[in-house]
Amino acid sequence: MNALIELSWITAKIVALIVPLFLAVAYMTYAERKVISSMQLRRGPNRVGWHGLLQPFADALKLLMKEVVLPQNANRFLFVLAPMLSIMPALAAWAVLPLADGLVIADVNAGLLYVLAMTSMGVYGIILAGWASNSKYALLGALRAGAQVVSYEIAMGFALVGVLMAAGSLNMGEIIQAQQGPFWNWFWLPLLPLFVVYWISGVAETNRLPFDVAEGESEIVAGFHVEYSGMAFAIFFLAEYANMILISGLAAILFLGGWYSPFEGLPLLGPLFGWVPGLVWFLLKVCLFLFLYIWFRGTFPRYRYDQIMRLGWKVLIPVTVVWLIVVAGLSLGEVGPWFS
Amino acid sequence: MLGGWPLLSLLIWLPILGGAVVLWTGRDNADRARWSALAVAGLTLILGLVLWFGFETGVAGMQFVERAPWIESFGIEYYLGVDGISMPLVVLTAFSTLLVVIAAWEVVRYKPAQYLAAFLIMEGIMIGVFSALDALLFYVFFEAMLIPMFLIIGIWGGPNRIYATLKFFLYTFLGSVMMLVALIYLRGQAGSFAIEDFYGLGLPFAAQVLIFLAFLAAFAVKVPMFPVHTWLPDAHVEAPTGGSVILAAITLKIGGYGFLRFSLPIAPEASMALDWLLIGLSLIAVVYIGLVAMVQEDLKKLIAYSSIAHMGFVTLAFFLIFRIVAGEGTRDGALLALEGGLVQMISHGFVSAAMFLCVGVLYDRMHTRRIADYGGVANRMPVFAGLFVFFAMANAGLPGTSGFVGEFMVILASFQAGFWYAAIAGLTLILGAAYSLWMIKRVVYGQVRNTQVDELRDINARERLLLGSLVGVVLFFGVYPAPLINVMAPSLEALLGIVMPAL
Amino acid sequence: MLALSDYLVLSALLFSIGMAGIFLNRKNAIVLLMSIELILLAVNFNFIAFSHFLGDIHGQVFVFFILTVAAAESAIGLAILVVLFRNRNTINVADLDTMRG
Amino acid sequence: MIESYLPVLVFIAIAMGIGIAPLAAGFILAPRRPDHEKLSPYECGFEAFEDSRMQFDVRYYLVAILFIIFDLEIAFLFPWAIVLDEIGLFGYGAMAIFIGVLLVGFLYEWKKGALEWE
Amino acid sequence: MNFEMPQFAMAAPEIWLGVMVCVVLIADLFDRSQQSRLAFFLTQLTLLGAIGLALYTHWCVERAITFNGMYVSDSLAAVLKVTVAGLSMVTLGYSRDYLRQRDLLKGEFYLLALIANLGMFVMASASSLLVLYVGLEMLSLSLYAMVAFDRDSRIGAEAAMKYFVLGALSSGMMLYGMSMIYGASGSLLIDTIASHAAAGDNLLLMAFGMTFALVGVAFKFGAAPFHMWLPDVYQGAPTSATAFLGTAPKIAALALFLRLLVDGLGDLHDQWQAMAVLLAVGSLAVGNLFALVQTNFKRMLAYSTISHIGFLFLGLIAGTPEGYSAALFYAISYGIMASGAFGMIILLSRRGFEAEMIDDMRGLNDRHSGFALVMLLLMFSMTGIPGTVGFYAKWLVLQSLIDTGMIWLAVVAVVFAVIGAFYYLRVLKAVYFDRLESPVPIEAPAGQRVIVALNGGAILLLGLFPDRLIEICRIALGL
Repeated sequence: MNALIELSWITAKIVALIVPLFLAVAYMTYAERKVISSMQLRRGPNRVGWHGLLQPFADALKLLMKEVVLPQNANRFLFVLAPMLSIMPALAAWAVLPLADGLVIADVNAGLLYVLAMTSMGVYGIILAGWASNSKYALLGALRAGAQVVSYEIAMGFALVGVLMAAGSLNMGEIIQAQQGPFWNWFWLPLLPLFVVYWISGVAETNRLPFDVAEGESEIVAGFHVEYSGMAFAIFFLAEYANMILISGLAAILFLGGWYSPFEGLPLLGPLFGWVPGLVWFLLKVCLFLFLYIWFRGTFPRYRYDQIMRLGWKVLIPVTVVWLIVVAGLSLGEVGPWFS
Repeated sequence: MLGGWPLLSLLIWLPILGGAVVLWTGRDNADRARWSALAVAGLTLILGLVLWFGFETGVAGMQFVERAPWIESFGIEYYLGVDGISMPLVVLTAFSTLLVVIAAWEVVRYKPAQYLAAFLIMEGIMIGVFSALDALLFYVFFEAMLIPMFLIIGIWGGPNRIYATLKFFLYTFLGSVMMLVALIYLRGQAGSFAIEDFYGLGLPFAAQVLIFLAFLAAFAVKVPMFPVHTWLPDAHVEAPTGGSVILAAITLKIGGYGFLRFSLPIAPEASMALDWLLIGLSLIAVVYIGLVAMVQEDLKKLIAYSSIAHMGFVTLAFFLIFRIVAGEGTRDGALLALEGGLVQMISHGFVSAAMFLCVGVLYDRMHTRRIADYGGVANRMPVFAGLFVFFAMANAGLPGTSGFVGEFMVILASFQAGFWYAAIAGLTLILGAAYSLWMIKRVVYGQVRNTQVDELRDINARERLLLGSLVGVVLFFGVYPAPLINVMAPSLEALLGIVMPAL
Repeated sequence: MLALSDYLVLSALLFSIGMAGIFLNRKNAIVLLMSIELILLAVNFNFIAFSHFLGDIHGQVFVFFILTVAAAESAIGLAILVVLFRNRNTINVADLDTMRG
Repeated sequence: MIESYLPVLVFIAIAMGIGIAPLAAGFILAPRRPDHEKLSPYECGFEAFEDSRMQFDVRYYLVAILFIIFDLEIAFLFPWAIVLDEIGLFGYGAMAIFIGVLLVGFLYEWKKGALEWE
Repeated sequence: MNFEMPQFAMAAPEIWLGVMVCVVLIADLFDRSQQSRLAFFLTQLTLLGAIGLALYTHWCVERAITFNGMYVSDSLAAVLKVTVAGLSMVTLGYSRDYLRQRDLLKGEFYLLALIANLGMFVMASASSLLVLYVGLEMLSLSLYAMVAFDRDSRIGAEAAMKYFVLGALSSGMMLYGMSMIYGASGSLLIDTIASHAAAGDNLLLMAFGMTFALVGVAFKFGAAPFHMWLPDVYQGAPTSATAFLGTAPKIAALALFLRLLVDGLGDLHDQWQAMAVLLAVGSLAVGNLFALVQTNFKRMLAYSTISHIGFLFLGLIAGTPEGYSAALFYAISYGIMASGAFGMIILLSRRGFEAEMIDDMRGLNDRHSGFALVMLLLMFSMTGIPGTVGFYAKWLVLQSLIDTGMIWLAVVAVVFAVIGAFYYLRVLKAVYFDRLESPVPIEAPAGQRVIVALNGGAILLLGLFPDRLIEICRIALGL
């Protein structure tokens, strides 16, 4: 009986997290269109609802009513499984992300490891989708995307090692607590190269512009999910945006001090902003990164595939490895407020 | 005495290293190979004669002993020495090898350096077999003999040489590895590999039987005894002349030597209990193989079967001692049998070598060994015919030749075991005479039936020297065997003391 | 709570499946690679279970090494597979029978 | 310890459900009128020339292999990074050697052109 | 957490090898010449240095354990390492020309050999299941790659695939066994395992693990019935790779056996003895009987290897230090013989022609009597004829068997040795008895001729004076 109650309580918490998350995803699409359009001096969606605010729901409804095509010769089981594999990790990773001090669904010790495991799983969805659809474009896109994701995952992993060294824990909460203090206490400063690498890798991981050759419309139509339609496509779409939010959240937690106010502990500004709850700070930081995503899309031209791979292997990985050694040295020397 | 000189080591290693030198220097120059081989073989024979004359007659124990650690972890020694049993065999080896070198002079044209080197190495190894007093050292030499012989038959042999070689190799190898197992077991019991330590261990009867059988496997193949004799006719037929000479003159003797050195003294009780087996097989060899020899169409095969019969006679002598003692109960009878056997071995070494050389002489001219192809050789080769007839007589045991001495002694001794033993043993004289003389009749006498025979030329100086020297030796020991018997008697007596201590 | 034997049985099952995969599979060489991974997984399972129940950390350290080696192994396995395919245009296990005797 | 992972498990289950539910909804609500043209794979308007499970560039294998290796290095780095403070200079040296070897391998790949693309 | 600082000096050979692997790799990267000359000489130099270091650090020193009990330094390690590196030097020396003629002469070959050596070194000094495993895999992975080194060879790829799958399978089985042993003893350290085994703790589990471990080891050895991979791999791999993997890794497999089943589970000897007897007799039977019908020399050598492994196992079966030292002696002498045999194949091969059939040996005596002589020595040594080192190898094994009262096994062994003689003689028959119409003289580079001569000389010399080597093997086993 007790277990049942506990289970329902957990479920409730999860639902309480997922529902806003979905809303965020929905409005992320809206925000993206709006921001991009204003960057391009257009107006963006403005028909459905006030300033087009209901646009995401309209899109969802439309996709819901579209036929889900199962292409001939496709491996039906894998074809259906792929989108699920794609969105599941993007959501499940949130289980260990603390939104504010103590506001976390599962405060596990190996939190970062879990996150890494979950984000790594995303590639299965991509590969399976490309393989199962029995289409050249899909396969090519899947391979490209797969190779790209795994390549950048290495750089990302190295970057995370830097964070671990600084924090000395895998627990997300403790990682944030290790950054307690004003914004120069956060890890982005000592780990600046790693931070940059992490962020670039994050963008590449989510196959976003300027690294979106995998689904480059002009080259291979839509990459691995070219054969998907209706809700199946919608899930991939959701997964992509959920992943973006996840990456942004992680960036905020790992490098920008999570729920801490940038003025934490400062004599004047600290108390001034003391009333703002941690959750808000966290969300603000996430929004910052999400905006970066959109900004990138609006600004940068698409990379060529060989350039992407070169950047990942020949620039990011060496940079991270070298910086890891430096960080380890700093850590041993207990330099600054970050390593103590 | 030649106190400080490691005479036996010299006898072993001089030909082996000399063989290597011949191999090296004579690669492109056949003459150089022949002369250097002759020098090495001659020098070795001189050393052998030094050994003979330096040997103290009337002493039973080992002489010229050399003893040095070899494989220390297992107490294995480089332990050499000769007694009256082995010393004549060493000299015989040196003598035969010199004959082979001379016999090969112009005849062997394919890779003469390798041919001569193989024989020289073979010589060293065989001398090693006879003089090794450490069982493992003995085994090493015993097996190493296979290598040169394998090559000699396989490279310079006749058309069917490959079959013959493999048969020869595998028979002997199988026999000898069994012996290795026995030797290792004995070492476990005795604590060392010295052969003398194996004597008088008082092993349980079952163990003795197994050991005896293991030795039998090795030596019976070498001798060879019926029914494992079948490799010998094949090997002889296919081997080049020199190979046949060495096979008949020396390697067969190693089997007999092994019985004396190992089987009898190490497993006396088993020997006694199983003497029926050995005697039976020997009698079969004497009678059945003698009969087989008569019907041979091939000269070499005939001589090969004759060798088997003669060696059967030798083993008969060795294992008859128990019956002799049981019959008449005298030690002298047993000693006579052993002496006769050993004399027969040495005599056969000369005679069979001579026979094969004779066949070689014919073969070099006619390139056939079929008896039917010959006939009337005496007309064209009178000197050769005389010598051939002489050796055939010696083979048959004509009084005055060395062949007679041994056979007579053994038959004399076998009377003490029982009349029938003697009677059957005596058959060897009759059968020997029968096949030898019939062969002579068909080959040497009669009408010339073959145009090739018409073109034969008599033997040259080299061949005369070869066969003449053998005539000398055979006659010498036939008339005056005393030095030989005097040399071996004390050692054989000592051996008898180990085999039958109760006497 | 699960007993040690439960883990061992599961691991034995995995191990057997891996073995069966190697010996029964006649079609696809990739399956062989996967079977090998499965065997290593079974071993890892064993090590972790023992490590946990013995309270000894070394078993888990071993698992780390096995993982690494497994990665290197599959890397080489894949490389060999590529070479094989390049040469024969098939990765059918039953076709690997050029050499006999 | 283990119990704290229960929410994670539940979360994964729910996330899977979320992955499946819309699809199910799509199958139920959306019309289904398949025909041959619709089901044939997308090929710029042509009939498919060949099987789509085609051979692809071996470089993808290479990337996969390299990824496996490097990813495991990270697996080693993780625990090391956490306890770096405790294992001190020895741990630092050990990992420096480890990474040094890794860099040698990396250099090898680089020189051999394993990282080139086109 | 406190660390006991390991004594790095003790692991000097491994450290040297490890450093040199990196150096050779980088040097080869920047070596512009086509022949990988630099890599070759550096590799030989490295191995030479490793031999020196192994002797200096391990030979006749007090048995010492460091790296938290995971690394052992004793005379056995010295002997194993020196042999391994020495054999590697010889086989690499042989293979240079062969590789060049087949456009395979790349630095990677030497690099793989070096890494394999490092693995074998690690195994030789392993005192922990973990270290043993890591060393083994370093070796195995390098060997897989070496077998597949000729990328355009169809049978090479097939051989590599088979080798890989079965090799990985055997590793898996051994690991499974190791995990059981770990579970039974609660430790990965060989010494601790040994004490638990002696005390009879968890005997069932321990024996269970031991069985799997033994099977794994047998796989690595290629002992029947786990020999399936061996003939194909020997035949399919480039001969230079075959030469390498046919020699040094056998020593390593012995190291594996000695460290795992003797040092660790020596007290379970009664349990594994029966299995080892089956392996030994099976290997003798399978190896010898199948070798009889082979026409491919490499394949014949493969089956002959199996039979030799059977003999080697006989030494291990005895379960006495004498037996182990006999097995060690056997492994070393086998290594010398096998490297020579493969060296001969390499010597006789030319560009575009593999002299791998027994018929290709025909008339060798006419073509080059020196090589023929070496071949003679090799074959007689493998047969076990006295005067060559192969005899003492067999003799020592028989000695240990008979001393422990297993006479029937000794008899079985010698019977199979006689059967084995038959196929070795077939080779000699081709070499000496078959004559060619027009023998083509063999041209071999001077360096290779020297190695061949040394190889044959070693067989003869050790055949006449085996005392030193026997003594070394006995010291290594603490006798």
